[in-house]
Amino acid sequence: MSLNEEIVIAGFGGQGVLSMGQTLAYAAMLDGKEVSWMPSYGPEMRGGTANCNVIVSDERISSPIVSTFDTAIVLNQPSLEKFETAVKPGGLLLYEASTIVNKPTREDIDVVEIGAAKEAQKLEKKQVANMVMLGAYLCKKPIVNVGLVMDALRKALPERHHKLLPINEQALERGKALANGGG
Amino acid sequence: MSLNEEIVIAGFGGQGVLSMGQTLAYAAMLDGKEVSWMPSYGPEMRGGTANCNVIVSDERISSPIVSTFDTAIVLNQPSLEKFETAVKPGGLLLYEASTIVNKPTREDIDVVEIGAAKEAQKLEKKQVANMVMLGAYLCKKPIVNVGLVMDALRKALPERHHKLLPINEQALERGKALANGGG
Amino acid sequence: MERTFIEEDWMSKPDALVYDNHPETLIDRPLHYCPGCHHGVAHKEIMHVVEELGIQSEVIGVAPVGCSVFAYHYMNVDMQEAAHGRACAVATGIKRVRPDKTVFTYQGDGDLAAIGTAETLHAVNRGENILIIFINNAIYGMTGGQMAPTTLEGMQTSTTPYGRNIKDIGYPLKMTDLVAHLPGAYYVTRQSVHTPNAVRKFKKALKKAFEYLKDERGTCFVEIVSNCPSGWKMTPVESVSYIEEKMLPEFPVGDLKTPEK
Amino acid sequence: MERTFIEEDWMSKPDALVYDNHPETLIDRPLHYCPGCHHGVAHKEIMHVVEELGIQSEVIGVAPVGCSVFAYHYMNVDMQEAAHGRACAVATGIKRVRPDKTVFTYQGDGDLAAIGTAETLHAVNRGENILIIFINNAIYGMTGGQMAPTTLEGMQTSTTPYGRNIKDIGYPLKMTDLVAHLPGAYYVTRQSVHTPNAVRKFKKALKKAFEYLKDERGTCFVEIVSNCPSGWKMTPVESVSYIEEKMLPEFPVGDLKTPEK
Amino acid sequence: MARKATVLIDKELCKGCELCVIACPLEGLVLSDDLNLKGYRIVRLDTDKCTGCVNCALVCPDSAISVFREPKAAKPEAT
Amino acid sequence: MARKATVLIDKELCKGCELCVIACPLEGLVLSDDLNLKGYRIVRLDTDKCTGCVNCALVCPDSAISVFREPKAAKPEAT
Amino acid sequence: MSEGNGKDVRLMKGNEAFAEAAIRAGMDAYFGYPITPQSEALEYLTREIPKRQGVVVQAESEVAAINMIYGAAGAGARVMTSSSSPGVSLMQEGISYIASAELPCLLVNINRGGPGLGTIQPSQGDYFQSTRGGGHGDYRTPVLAPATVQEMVDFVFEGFRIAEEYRTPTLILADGALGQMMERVELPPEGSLPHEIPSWATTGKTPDRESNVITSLFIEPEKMEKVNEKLQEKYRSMEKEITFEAENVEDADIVVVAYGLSSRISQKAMHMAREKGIRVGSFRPKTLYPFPYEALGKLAETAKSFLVVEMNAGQMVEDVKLAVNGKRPVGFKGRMGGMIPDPDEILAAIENIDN
Amino acid sequence: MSEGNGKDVRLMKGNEAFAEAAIRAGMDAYFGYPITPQSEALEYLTREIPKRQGVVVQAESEVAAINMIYGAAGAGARVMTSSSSPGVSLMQEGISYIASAELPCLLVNINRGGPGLGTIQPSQGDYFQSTRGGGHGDYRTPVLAPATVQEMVDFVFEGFRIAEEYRTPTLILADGALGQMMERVELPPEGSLPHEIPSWATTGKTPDRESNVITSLFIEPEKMEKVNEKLQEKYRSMEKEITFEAENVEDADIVVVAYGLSSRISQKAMHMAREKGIRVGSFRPKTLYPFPYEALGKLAETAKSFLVVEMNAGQMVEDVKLAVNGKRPVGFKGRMGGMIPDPDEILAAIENIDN
Ligand SMILES: Cc1ncc(C[n+]2csc(CCOP(=O)(O)OP(=O)(O)O)c2C)c(N)n1
Ligand SMILES: Cc1ncc(C[n+]2csc(CCOP(=O)(O)OP(=O)(O)O)c2C)c(N)n1
Ligand code: SF4
Ligand code: SF4
Ligand code: SF4
Ligand code: SF4
Ligand code: SF4
Ligand code: SF4
Ligand SMILES: [Mg+2]
Ligand SMILES: [Mg+2]
Repeated sequence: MSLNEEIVIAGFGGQGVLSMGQTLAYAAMLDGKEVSWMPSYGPEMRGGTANCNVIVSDERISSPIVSTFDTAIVLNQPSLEKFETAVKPGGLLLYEASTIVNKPTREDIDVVEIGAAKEAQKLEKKQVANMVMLGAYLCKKPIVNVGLVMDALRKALPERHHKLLPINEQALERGKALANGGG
Repeated sequence: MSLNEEIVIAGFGGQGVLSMGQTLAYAAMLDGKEVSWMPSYGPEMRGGTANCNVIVSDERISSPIVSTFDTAIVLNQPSLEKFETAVKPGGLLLYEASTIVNKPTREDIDVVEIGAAKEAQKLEKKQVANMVMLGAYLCKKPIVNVGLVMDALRKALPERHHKLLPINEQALERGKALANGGG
Repeated sequence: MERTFIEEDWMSKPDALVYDNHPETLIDRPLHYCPGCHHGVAHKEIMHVVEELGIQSEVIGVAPVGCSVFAYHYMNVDMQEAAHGRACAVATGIKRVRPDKTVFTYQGDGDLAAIGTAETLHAVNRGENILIIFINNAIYGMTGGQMAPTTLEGMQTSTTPYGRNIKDIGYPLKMTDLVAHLPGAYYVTRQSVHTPNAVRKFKKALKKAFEYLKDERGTCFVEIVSNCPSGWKMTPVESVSYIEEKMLPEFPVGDLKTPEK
Repeated sequence: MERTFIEEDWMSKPDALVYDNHPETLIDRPLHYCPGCHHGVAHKEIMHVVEELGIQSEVIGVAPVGCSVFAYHYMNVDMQEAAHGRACAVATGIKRVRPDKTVFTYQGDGDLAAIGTAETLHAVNRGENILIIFINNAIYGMTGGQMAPTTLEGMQTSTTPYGRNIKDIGYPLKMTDLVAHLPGAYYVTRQSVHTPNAVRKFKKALKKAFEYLKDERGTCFVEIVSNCPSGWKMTPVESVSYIEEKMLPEFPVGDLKTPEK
Repeated sequence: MARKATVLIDKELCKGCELCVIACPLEGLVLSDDLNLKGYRIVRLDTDKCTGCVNCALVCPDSAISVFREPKAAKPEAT
Repeated sequence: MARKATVLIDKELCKGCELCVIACPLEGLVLSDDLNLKGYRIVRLDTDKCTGCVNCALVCPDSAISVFREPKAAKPEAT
Repeated sequence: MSEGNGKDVRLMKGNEAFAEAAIRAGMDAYFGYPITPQSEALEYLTREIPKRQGVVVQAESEVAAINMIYGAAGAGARVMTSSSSPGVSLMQEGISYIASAELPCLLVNINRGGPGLGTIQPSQGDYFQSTRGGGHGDYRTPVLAPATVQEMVDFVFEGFRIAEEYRTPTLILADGALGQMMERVELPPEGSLPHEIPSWATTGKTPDRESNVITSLFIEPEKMEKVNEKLQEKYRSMEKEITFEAENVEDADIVVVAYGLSSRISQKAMHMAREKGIRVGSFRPKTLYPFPYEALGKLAETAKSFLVVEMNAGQMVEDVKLAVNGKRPVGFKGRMGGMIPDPDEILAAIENIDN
Repeated sequence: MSEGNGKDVRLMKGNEAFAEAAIRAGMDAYFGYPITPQSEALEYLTREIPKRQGVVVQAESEVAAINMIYGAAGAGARVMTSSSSPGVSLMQEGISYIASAELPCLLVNINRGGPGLGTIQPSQGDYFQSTRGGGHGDYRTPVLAPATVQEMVDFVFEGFRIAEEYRTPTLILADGALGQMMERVELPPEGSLPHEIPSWATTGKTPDRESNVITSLFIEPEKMEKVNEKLQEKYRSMEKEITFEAENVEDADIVVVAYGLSSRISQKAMHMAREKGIRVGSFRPKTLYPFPYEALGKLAETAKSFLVVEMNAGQMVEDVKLAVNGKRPVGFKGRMGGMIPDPDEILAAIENIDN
């Protein structure tokens, strides 16, 4: 079956939601896939939330905006409320443990809690929580391998930030482990 | 034959060109005729010249702007230059004596010189030169009678100016006389 | 809502509530602004003043295009949403046909001082009997933090990534000063809302402005030096210091024109 | 043309012509203006200054919408005809891509001070290195004598048939004063051309303005208090007295801002 | 000792901006670790000494704070 | 006596506005009864005393006036 | 200047006539900016309104004027502005806002020759702008096209009625000649068009109602789509306002389609052609939007061909083609940039088809 | 962010992609004003241009921006501005001036949902404004409608070429999604589009030539008519620039006609329909003006019906009807106000026709 994965990543502005999506899309592009990345934009950002749609596909992508998703990665409560119902039956919902007060309730989808923020704190770099999350996602849905994600980061980050590559790689790996039930 | 008279009246801004046309149109309207009056407008006015087209007709008038005329009444040299050629063969050209340096040359039309300014000076009211001219025109082409012109003036002039009606009437009569070869 | 919860006996007494966070003039609805944004402070205190003056039914407000585009979601008075920059023209239209009403605009610096420059200055020059509230955060908040005419020299924004360069793109525009020079302006003041006392002074000035409007002797104009934590890329607390240290020296608070002068 | 006719022997000597009515920079073509209109005086003397400074090939002019819309029929320099009110934006566009050229606008009071208010003030606020020549005749000449923002109190125009009523429609707008308050303005002056000496002073000021432009330190702005015999419904001679008695008290001539100050 | 004044903070309105925190002369407000439904950490009153000065409420952008002060004993009504 | 200075008025450019008339310190310009082709009454120089002060030319809106002045005898050229 | 036979008959300029009509139609306010060839309207109103009733303000620009209109209309007043082509272009954003906020108002465009500064002579070059909504988004404005000074008067009443009935900006599109020319007009009595302040208007929130809000912002696309559906529904319901004038069409081989001034000239050409034995009819849409597609489509069953006459490059031709829907050929005769066709050249175009 | 295989391949946002393309196409100057959803273009340029070449100015408004464009284009520079719907409405007067003065420039409209302030979500509601000249007078602008971020790049080059070849303002019309989304793009090398300062530009009058004048004012209607004739002639000559993309049309019973984002979605629906055995083809105009009337008209000979899909109330429908000229029915499926149709609903519309 040909690949067509539609993902939403949602959270607060500062949580690296948009760059997580870009990194994923870039990695998949390097893998020769068709990709699109589409941010939410506009006044709803004022409240401090942000989200993006990422589509990775073997075929030409028609619309970059979709309303139901194969995967939702949510990093705060309002995003959970908004997107829990938008996951297709049988789909995947990953959420950040520390920000969710009322847990998801759907039972027809795969729900995984990830303590990405905590894990990032352990790594003493809270900015990489998004990479922990991405690692966890790629564990659940290995649509692109971590090596390409690192290639993508290498190309996306300005030279002067390349010293951060190792910690990002660590974060990705920790995420994978967490999702695997490890860590 | 049904009446369809197309007239241009042209001169300097202060010469009463536009109101002469309006008075004629108004009088004809009172007579039950179809009428239109159309001024030239725009930057060409800057040079100080002004003109208007008047159409008096038994039929519905199609365009208020025409390019050839049954009659041209011209009150200064540039207007003569502009409109002499626009008079239809067999048409009428009336011009003000005192302002024309180079006389009209066409021979296929009826050319009449009127000393309207001088006549108005005699009446000690130089503003009525246009009525002298109108009188002269109506002598040549009695498309409406002078009584109706006076009615038109009465209605067009604000009450406080009605004291000027007699001198206007005199001017009209003098014009008629001048055009008749009298005066 | 927790606020109906009574912790002490005396709290249920009628006079106990000394600061009611939701006066009748303020619609009870969460604001869409970023955390710590001064738009919220301004909205709330404007509506407190309307409440205190008892003029809710007289007031017609005009919202701008800017982050405060939804001001009418919060302000419980009749309002019109103007096109970007045209609030003063819209207010003119309203005031001319409803001369007995109290008409105000609420406009950001992009709205009032960039695209709306002509409408603002001409409304004031005509001496329209309206109140213009100008919330100056030195940036385009709504569209993502671009330079405004009031952006400070050297300030980084999304369209001055290397800092506002005076030589290239000019100077922070002092609209309020220009307005004060116009004879149509009746009362012109600049205030801020970054500290409790600043808020108190702002309220006082605003109340005066509403009252002066009744004189029908020209335009009242109240600038609020304000923040935009998101556009400034600061925490709200940092933004308060920035106001104190950078904004106020460039835009000093105080009355620029009073009817007495 | 009669002017090639020599009446006295000495007239053919090279230095004899002390005022050449048609310098190379002025296209030899009758002007379309009404008799006695100061646009003609301004055009002619601007071009004399360009001639004297020898900058014809450097200059790019911007004509407005107003009676002087055809300025390029007379001024023998490259020119662009701007939309009504937008000459300063057009000039900005030109100057930014041709920074080595001398760019000026020539605009009436309707053009510059009504519809073009924002473009004018923002060009100055950006400190565009352009020269703005503002010909203020307190009326819309082109469209038939309507009120302009600069129309004097009580003045009758075709849209203030009972005289300009301050209470209703506001005050004569002093754009030049506003401009002088902006830090982007480098040299700001108000002149007139209603007497020979006024013309001399205007020329001097204009020459300074062109020279200051070379400093590339901001906008130069020259207002010319001017007439409109047709719109004012006066003879040209009467209009000169009106300038002296009514216009100049409201719009006094002199420098408002000089680089030295 | 009973409190003389207090503030009520509407948890769901608070966005944790801390403008009230820096406005309280007593440093009586603190950012808690509690999250509200929007995911914001919220502020709580951490003093019994609140004077009801309303500083915090004045600067709160989100109208999250109401302030209560014990009314003075009512003067005996004039008959 | 030969004139020391004079003005030439381009008849077809003149619009008879009389701005030059009021500008001439000698009152040396007058509106004539002559009409030009546009129908304007035109101005003419009515004095031999014209000083070539250029006042009239400066204020003429229609660039109708050029001014001539007898050049001073040329200084002998330095060799 | 009345005829004195009971009726109020005058010889009036189109621009003054529509201004006078507006006063008589109970206009509360006019906001405008001078531009040739329609400045007489503002001039007339500044002269008359102080003696009668209402508000008149000379705005600092057309952009300001249209936004004053928005404000005053939102406050429930009966309002009008007028301008000419370049000025109307500047109003496009504002008109889109007014359409979206569903405010009633009357706009008059005395069309001059474009594009750009162009000329100030009569033109019909703004047909597309007027009928397709020159601003952004899916809105339309009803467009009335008078052909006589009398209709300049009548359509003001009609325009206000439509504007208020449908809560929509409504446009009168006439060319410069209709603004400048004087013709006989009969004026309706003052106050013959009743007007109440609508309940949705911003007049101050009283305790008995929620606050009234005038806005065109519906940030969720789902809501904005609803707004659009409502607008489209409204535009469909306007079809009953379609009016036109058909003459000699029953037996016509050739139907000349024209509006405004060019329809008058076309009618003359029709009569000339009839005299020569050519069976020509004339069809004049009075409403350009909504356009009389159906009526014209029916004519395609009897007529052999159509000739569109416009003072532009052939803009209404598209509507006529849409109406005729390929059934018959549609020809075009036009003049541009301020030129007015004369009956002879239209006749020639007719004869050209006939041969 | 290049792929490192010699080609310059990146993952880019549409707004940044067209900005980068402009720099590479040798743009001399950009003047613009922020508006969602296209502000990233100005942001990108203020970041990049100081490091590369050219001029970038944040104007005080869209009105100022378009007139700066006029000035800079008149001085012979290669210039561009971009905006979104309300901002573009404000530019209509200026665009009419630029068209009339025959100045080349590139305008980008990242269309959002209208009318009025509307939403900031993707829309195609500005089709009429773009293709019919929302400003006054008889002008048109070539309109290019990209469907991918790659085309956002390619059409910048194409747009500048057309603008300069025909001396005309040229428009890229894309919806908000194309501005906001990231896709793979391959960037052409810098400096691949040569540019000389044209001889008509205002660059200072040298003794060897008359003064150059840029104007749109031709006060005599006879002259203005000539100007218009020249413009119309030019527009006719642009027909050779018509481009479109047709897929599966040879045997199609139903041809889906769509442009931009909605064409991508329509193509998906076409494939879904083909799988169900319905013979559907897709036709995508890349140039909306000039419109591929002829090519589409030819399809009317083989296809049985047409379905137009737009993110508006059905504006291109008129052009498709004009092309099909009554030969076949033309249906419409649209979403409005910022809503994007999904392939399923288009498929349903197709099936609806098929039954
Ligand atoms: C005609 C037009 N141009 C541009 C925009 C986009 N826009 C929306 S708000 C805004 C500026 C907001 O800045 P400001 O007025 O300072 O308000 P703030 O958000 O900072 O409170 C802009 C440019 C628009 N909506 N309409
Ligand atoms: C957008 C637009 N609005 C209005 C006009 C009409 N118009 C032409 S010139 C002018 C005003 C002229 O007055 P001013 O600028 O003072 O110049 P003056 O003629 O007095 O020299 C106006 C309103 C126009 N051409 N374009
Ligand atoms: S973007 Fe700035 S102005 Fe807008 S809500 Fe956020 S903080 Fe306030
Ligand atoms: S109308 Fe006035 S400004 Fe225009 S040319 Fe005549 S006198 Fe001069
Ligand atoms: S009312 Fe005053 S003392 Fe009490 S918490 Fe607020 S700021 Fe502190
Ligand atoms: S100021 Fe208001 S929103 Fe901010 S932390 Fe305090 S209570 Fe919460
Ligand atoms: S040059 Fe001087 S003196 Fe001679 S005519 Fe002119 S103004 Fe008079
Ligand atoms: S100033 Fe010039 S135009 Fe006027 S009267 Fe004198 S010469 Fe003639
Ligand atoms: Mg701001
Ligand atoms: Mg003027």
